[in-house]
Amino acid sequence: MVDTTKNTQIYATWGRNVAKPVNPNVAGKLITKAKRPLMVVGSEILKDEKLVEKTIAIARKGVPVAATGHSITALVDKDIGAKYINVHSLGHFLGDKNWGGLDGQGSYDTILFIGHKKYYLNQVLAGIKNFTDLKTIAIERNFMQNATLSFGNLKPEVYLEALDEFIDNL
Amino acid sequence: MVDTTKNTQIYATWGRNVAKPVNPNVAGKLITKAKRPLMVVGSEILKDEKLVEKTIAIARKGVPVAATGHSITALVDKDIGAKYINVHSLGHFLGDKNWGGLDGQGSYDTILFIGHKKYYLNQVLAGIKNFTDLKTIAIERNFMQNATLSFGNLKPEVYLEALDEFIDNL
Amino acid sequence: IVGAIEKKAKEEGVEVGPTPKPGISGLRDWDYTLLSRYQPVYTPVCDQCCYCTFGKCDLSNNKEGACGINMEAHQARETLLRVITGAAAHAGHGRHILHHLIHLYGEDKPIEVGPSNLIAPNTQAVTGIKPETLGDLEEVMDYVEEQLTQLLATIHAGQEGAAIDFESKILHGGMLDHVGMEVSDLAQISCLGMPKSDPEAPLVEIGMGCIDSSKPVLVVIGHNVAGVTNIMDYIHDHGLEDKMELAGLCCTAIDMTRYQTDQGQKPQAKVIGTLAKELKMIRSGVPDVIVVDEQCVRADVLDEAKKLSIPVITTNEKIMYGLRNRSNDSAANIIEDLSTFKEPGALILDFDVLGEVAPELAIKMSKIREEMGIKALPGDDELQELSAKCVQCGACEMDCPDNLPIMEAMRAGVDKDFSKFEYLHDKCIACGRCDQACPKDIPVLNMIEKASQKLIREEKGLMRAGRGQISDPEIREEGVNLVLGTTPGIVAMVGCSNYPDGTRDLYTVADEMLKRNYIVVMSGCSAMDLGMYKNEDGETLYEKYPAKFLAGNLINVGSCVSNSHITGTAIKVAAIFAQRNVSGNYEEIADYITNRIGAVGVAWGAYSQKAASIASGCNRLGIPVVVGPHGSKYRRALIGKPYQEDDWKVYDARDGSEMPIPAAPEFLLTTAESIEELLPMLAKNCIRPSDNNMGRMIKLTHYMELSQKYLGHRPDDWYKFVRTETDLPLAKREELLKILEADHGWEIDWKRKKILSGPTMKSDVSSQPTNVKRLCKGEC
Amino acid sequence: IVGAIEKKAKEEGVEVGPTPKPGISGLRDWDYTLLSRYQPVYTPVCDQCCYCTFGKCDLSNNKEGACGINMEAHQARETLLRVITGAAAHAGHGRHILHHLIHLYGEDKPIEVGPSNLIAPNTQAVTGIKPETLGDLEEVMDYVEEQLTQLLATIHAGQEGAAIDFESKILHGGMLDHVGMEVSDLAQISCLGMPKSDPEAPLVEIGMGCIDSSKPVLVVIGHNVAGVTNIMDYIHDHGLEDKMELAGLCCTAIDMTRYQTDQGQKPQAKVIGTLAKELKMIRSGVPDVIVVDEQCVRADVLDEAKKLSIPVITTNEKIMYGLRNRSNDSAANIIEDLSTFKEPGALILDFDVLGEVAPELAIKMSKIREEMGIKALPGDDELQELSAKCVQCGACEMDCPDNLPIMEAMRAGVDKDFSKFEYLHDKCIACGRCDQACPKDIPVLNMIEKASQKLIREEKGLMRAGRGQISDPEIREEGVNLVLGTTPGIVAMVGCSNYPDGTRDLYTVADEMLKRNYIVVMSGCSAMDLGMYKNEDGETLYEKYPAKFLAGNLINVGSCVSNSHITGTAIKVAAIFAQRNVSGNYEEIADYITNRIGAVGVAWGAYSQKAASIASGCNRLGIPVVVGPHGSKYRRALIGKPYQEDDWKVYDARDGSEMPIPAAPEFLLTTAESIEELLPMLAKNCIRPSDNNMGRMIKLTHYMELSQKYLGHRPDDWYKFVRTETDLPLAKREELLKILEADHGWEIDWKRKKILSGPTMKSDVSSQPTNVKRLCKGEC
Repeated sequence: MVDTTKNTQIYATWGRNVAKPVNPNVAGKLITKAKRPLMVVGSEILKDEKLVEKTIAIARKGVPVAATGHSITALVDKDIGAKYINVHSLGHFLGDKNWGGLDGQGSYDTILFIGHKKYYLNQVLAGIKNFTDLKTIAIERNFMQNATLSFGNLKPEVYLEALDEFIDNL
Repeated sequence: MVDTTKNTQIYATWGRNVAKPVNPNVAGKLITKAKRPLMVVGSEILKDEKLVEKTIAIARKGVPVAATGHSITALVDKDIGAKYINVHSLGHFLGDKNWGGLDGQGSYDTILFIGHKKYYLNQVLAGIKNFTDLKTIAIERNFMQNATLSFGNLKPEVYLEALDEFIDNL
Repeated sequence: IVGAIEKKAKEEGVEVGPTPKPGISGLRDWDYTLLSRYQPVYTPVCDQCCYCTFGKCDLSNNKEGACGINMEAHQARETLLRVITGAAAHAGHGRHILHHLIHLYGEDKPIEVGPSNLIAPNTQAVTGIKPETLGDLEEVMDYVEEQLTQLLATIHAGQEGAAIDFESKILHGGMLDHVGMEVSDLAQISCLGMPKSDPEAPLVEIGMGCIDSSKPVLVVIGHNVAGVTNIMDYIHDHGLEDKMELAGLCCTAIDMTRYQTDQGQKPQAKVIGTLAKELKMIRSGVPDVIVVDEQCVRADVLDEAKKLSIPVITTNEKIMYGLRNRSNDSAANIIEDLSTFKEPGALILDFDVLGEVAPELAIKMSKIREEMGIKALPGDDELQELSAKCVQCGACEMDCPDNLPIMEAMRAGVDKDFSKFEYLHDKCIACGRCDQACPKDIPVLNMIEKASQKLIREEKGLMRAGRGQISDPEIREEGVNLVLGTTPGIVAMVGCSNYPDGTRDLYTVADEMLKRNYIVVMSGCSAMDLGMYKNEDGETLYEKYPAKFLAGNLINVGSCVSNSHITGTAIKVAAIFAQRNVSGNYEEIADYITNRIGAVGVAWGAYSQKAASIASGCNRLGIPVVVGPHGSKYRRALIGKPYQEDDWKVYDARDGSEMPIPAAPEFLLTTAESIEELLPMLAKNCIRPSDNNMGRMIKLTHYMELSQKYLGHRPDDWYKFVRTETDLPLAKREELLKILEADHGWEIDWKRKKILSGPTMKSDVSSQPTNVKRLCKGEC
Repeated sequence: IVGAIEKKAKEEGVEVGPTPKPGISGLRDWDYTLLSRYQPVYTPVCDQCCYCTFGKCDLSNNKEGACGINMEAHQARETLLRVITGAAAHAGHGRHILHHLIHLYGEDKPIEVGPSNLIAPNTQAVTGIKPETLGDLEEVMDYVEEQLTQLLATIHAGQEGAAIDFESKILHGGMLDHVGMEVSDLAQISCLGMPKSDPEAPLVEIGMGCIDSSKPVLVVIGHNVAGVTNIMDYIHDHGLEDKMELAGLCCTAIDMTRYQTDQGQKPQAKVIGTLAKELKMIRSGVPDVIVVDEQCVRADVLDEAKKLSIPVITTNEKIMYGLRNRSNDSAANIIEDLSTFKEPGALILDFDVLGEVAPELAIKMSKIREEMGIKALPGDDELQELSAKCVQCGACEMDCPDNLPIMEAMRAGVDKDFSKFEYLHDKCIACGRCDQACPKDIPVLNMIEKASQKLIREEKGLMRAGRGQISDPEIREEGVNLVLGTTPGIVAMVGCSNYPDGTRDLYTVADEMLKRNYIVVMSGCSAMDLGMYKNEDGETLYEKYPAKFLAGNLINVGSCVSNSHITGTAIKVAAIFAQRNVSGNYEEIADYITNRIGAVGVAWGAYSQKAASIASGCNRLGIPVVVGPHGSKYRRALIGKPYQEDDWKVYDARDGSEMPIPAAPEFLLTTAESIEELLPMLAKNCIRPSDNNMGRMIKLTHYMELSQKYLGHRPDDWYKFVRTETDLPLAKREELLKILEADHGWEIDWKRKKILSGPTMKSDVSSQPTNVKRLCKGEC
């Protein structure tokens, strides 16, 4: 059992609504329970082959994939149905009940994030947090304060362990 | 033993530097240890006779008193040497190493606050926090996030108990 | 450009001083003089900067952000931004109404504001222009806008890096604000038949209780009366005065009641009250139509009005609420669409169309809304139910700006005791944050209002209509008393309704100071709130006290933009009583005021950026301002250190020698915690170096008495204001001499009751205190 | 006022459109048209509002604050504030330099900017004024300043309440910005001998490596070249060119190298680089004197320079650093005081004095500082020691805006491996937050710089000097290709140096698009950074590609204010190629550009408020802009929904019928995560309804190829841009037809290789797409 909730240090605050630190097993169960989850994968996964593997492992458990930036380059032929979309546009569409989703199956309820720049994702999350009812879960190496739930700040090796545990709980 | 550290709910944030919640016994010991403490008493004590009593009790333990607003009306003949000063001016002078203090004995190192409006004191503390090295301790009914140390948000009855314990530890 | 001013001035035989139309650095030396005595005190509202996308940056502990700026400089910059925002609000208003009035009356319409020669003291002192017509004011606005743009530019990342220069820019922005305000009011007084320096300006009905809700009610909200006058004309021309109620909130209300009253006519509208009454008024369901113009209008007017089927008309580009522009439509079409709720409101920028639509729609909506049986506030029976819904979580109190005891009221409400809601009514500024906070969706504000219906029905008072500026003859009569201190001072109570402890405090302060013979000057929201209270004899202070510019008189200059007449008064004393040259001679005028005119501004309920800019404009003239405790959130005060003796010296202009002065005013901008603290502060900070012995004695007496009365003690520093025995309060002279001898080691000649040694200051009526070296003899 | 414009226009035989000098509501309908397709997307940087002292207020979850404003409207207001701050920075700059140049050259000095008749496209489209002399520009600035003041007024509490109307105001502010920029550049090009639409503008040395530190080094920082030209004249007149180095940072550097080069002269200064080089340059200890003017100057220049005994001269009221005003002193006195460190610097607003002081002081300081043996960066030996001090707490990485791996570098540094510091050098924007964060006071930035000395010495490149606007003849030649799409588009790379992943990315993007025959236009910091890289042949892109306004050419228009020439180019295409009336006819021009000109702006390293206002000005003309990921902190994007079919329709002006258009541009303002994502976005968002088949084919080919190359896949939506088989990329036509049949159910006539059914859009070159109903036949 990895504890991913300890270090929630931040550089700046947005206000009183801050992400709840979450452990991998809980995060995993929430995704499993979600009616319509979506995993949003950022380009930062490309910096670590292991991250790519784990991302694909999550997708293989049946979580639809939105590939932002150029993360699609690592996901395109992996038979996980990953679709490219710009993350800022995605943030916009997610708040639209009339959006058909990436696959035409309708809008999503729980959004999982992995592989994003901290400052960039926090902005996208700030929009989702303030203007939608979506549940967002960040399984990043850094505490993402504008998510609903987030891992804390983790050492690289602990992070990989946490992802494994997360995958085990899907 | 009253636990005054539990509820640190706030309405708005200033940034990443937030007061550490403190228990009465610890706060009391810190004042005792201080080289040159000062208790700053605001007008809100006048709304509760019991608060006036406890304020005087603290002063009697040898803590010099700065009376802000019109709190001096309740402290003037109590033989505790309370001096009137405007709290905004006080915030200014406290940061000045050349200030002789209210009694001409030099500047202070640890400042205790009681009886202030939450929004007003937090502003004065924001100045002290960012521009001085002073240690500030808020023993108020509300969590004062810009102090160095502060009681949390307390129920009225718990608050009085906490003050008693604080006084016992002086 | 400046050359042109000097040329014109020469033709007119006016001497132009060294700084007509000063740029940002033009009065920097003067600012530095003030700032060396009154240091900026920063109390950040946030430890972070989010101006540019290098950030946001954490500046806590005066750290530097990504652009290299530190907390101190950023706080000064934040303050500057607030100040120029306020100045722009006034200047934007001024430009709008000037355009409008020139369009109606032409460029050559003369400025007529009463029996004065110096009709634009701020404008003339700053720009060197002596405006005579509306057209002359355009060049003044050009200057203000150019300078505001320069200041806004310095807000940009990578501009000014030094707090002290941001501070100088703040004072520049404040100065510009008073010019913009002055232009606004000069233009409207000249064209709209407003009282012209009239001490007999009529009394106006004020309060939620004075609205007859059985009639169609048209409510106007804002600050810019331009379009409203067309509505008033329509009502008048069609004889609708008795068929409907026209009432206003905020400064538009003040200016409505000034409209066409300069010939002794009766005011044609009623005043509901301040910004703090806006939401309460709308939630009452009483208005049948709401017209908004600009400034201090709640952003949720349209949403709130929609819920109660009240059409909203926007009339100014600054507030359009996303409504369709119907300016080119016929009144009939607009009335049809709004009365059938096709759209919740309309934007009408054509004031002739507006003039017809607003009243006719109100009359029509009154019937429609009555038939619909619009239900606004909860019923008596519901109050208890709603109280019972409360789970005492405390969210409302946490979110209430004044942390008012709402939970207590809810607890009592369960037992049908609603008195605690009533208690909240006057303390509540009706911001609605409690409603937003409640997890149970309890309409807290509506409960307070419902429980206070009896109180609200009694909210009826009188306010004197805004009189405009103080005239030259008035200055000639009273100037000497102000400079010598025999009139103990001017207390100007201005600004908004964000009071820390209810509206009644204003009444207490004004009455106390009036009784003591201070001149009390009101404006804006404060002027309104003051009219809401009556003494034992059922009189408001406006009835109790006369309204001349004399000791013990109570004056309402008018709306927010009329604040320029308060600084204008000080400038006039320097120009008319002391014969100082005004044109482009700002520094000398400010120096004169700093050392000689005992005036203090109070913005007890200040909330707005405009209040910050008004205060900064006072500050550059050396006039101190006290704001209420919420004012600590302006982030920055200017406070002197009375214990630093070197800071309290000036030159004697007779020979350039240094002379010590009393530490008064002690600050240029600060906060006070309560009115008990405020009252002695006011008296003390009216003390000036130029007081003669009689004047100093009077001022010191009030300071000591007010300290005794409100703080229960004799102030520690009273003796520091004593230069000679004749400065001592007459009644206690002997007692005080004893204290001076015993406690302070002063030498007393008991036979002659004279002070032989002790005071640091000499009493010399012929000394000429100045902060400006070049104004000393032999310097220039 | 508007009447006067129309009168003058009539005399000159110019037709004035419906909106000369529009007020805030003047183009609101057009804004609403844009905003209905491109919705605001708010990503708050803070959940709170701290504008007024009712607050601060928590607006999270779109709650209302104490004034009734909700999160959405407040975010739009925050964006508006940033935009008008940027616009004011440019307008303030413009007004300053205009005053200065009129003072030198008189009101009647003609505007000369090259072989064009339409010399002020933004100015003329917006105001209806066709300026011919410097004096004519004053009225233009008056208008800009008046409008900016109106907009700043709406920032005040209690003004606009609707997000959509704040959005319209944002676009208004952006439009004004381009007018202010244009005025600035027209004035300086006309008076300061800058290149006039010159494709052969000279190449300029750029980079920290090109500074000869053995000579006295005078460094200039800022954006406003007014005072710097006096320094250059002095150096030239006294033959000091070879005796010292004159080098600049930020746009002042660009404009220094434009000064007096319009007759083929050599540039008289060197460019060091962008804002990201400021702190590195100062910390290197190389400058002997620093002169700052305004904008994008680090706030800590004086503090940092003081530590290394470098005197600082401020020369502009916007940045004075608290230094004493020496404008009226003799050069000798100032040099004496600064060279003896009596004061750390001086404020000199008299440019003649400045011209002498700066170079002479640099020469003097060079000797003095050498003798003092000023030590700037740590020694080789110290690097290891400092690395060892690191306790790996992570504070620096937490506080680094890009969260760069500093700890790793420190760990390696302990073992004398400093390569990881070198790796950081190009990615680091030299903001210094790491230094501020370190609890052990390790000078992180200095360590990076020291470890990168070898790299820095090699930082030598070439930049083409800013050429000014695109001339009318150039437009006549290339306009048709742009409108038909046969030149696939204009990629304008503008803005600051806050890149997410180093400066090299710019080079990659520009080279890729140039190879593909796009016109690449550079300005400001981006123009500088692009010159820092060389290809295998040792060529910079400025050497590799020609600089005409033709497909595949690389143009540097100039400094920050030259950005107005980019929008100006689009306006010129509408006016000159399409013969649309320009004067006061903004909406029609914008509508033309929206539907016909494939241009995309990229501000990959945007940090400033100016970048936000520049982008907003592009947006009102329908030109989309992409910013880098840090741009998400601008809080607000404008993004369309390609899946909402109704949003992608226009009128055919021939008969007013509706016609579907492709979802391109998909956005007006958005961010991208990486340049790999950016590149296909650029190609796709150059697609326009007016493309002919050849044009669409070319654009689609690039979009598909770039997707394949950088994202490793064929884009999902490629088929949506196909109207007919001739739109298909030629090389893959057959393959794609198969996919259309198999995957999308389109009907194909395989014999004739024709599409029979499927596309939603028709291919009709003679259609006239417009968003504006009144421009359709039979409407007006």
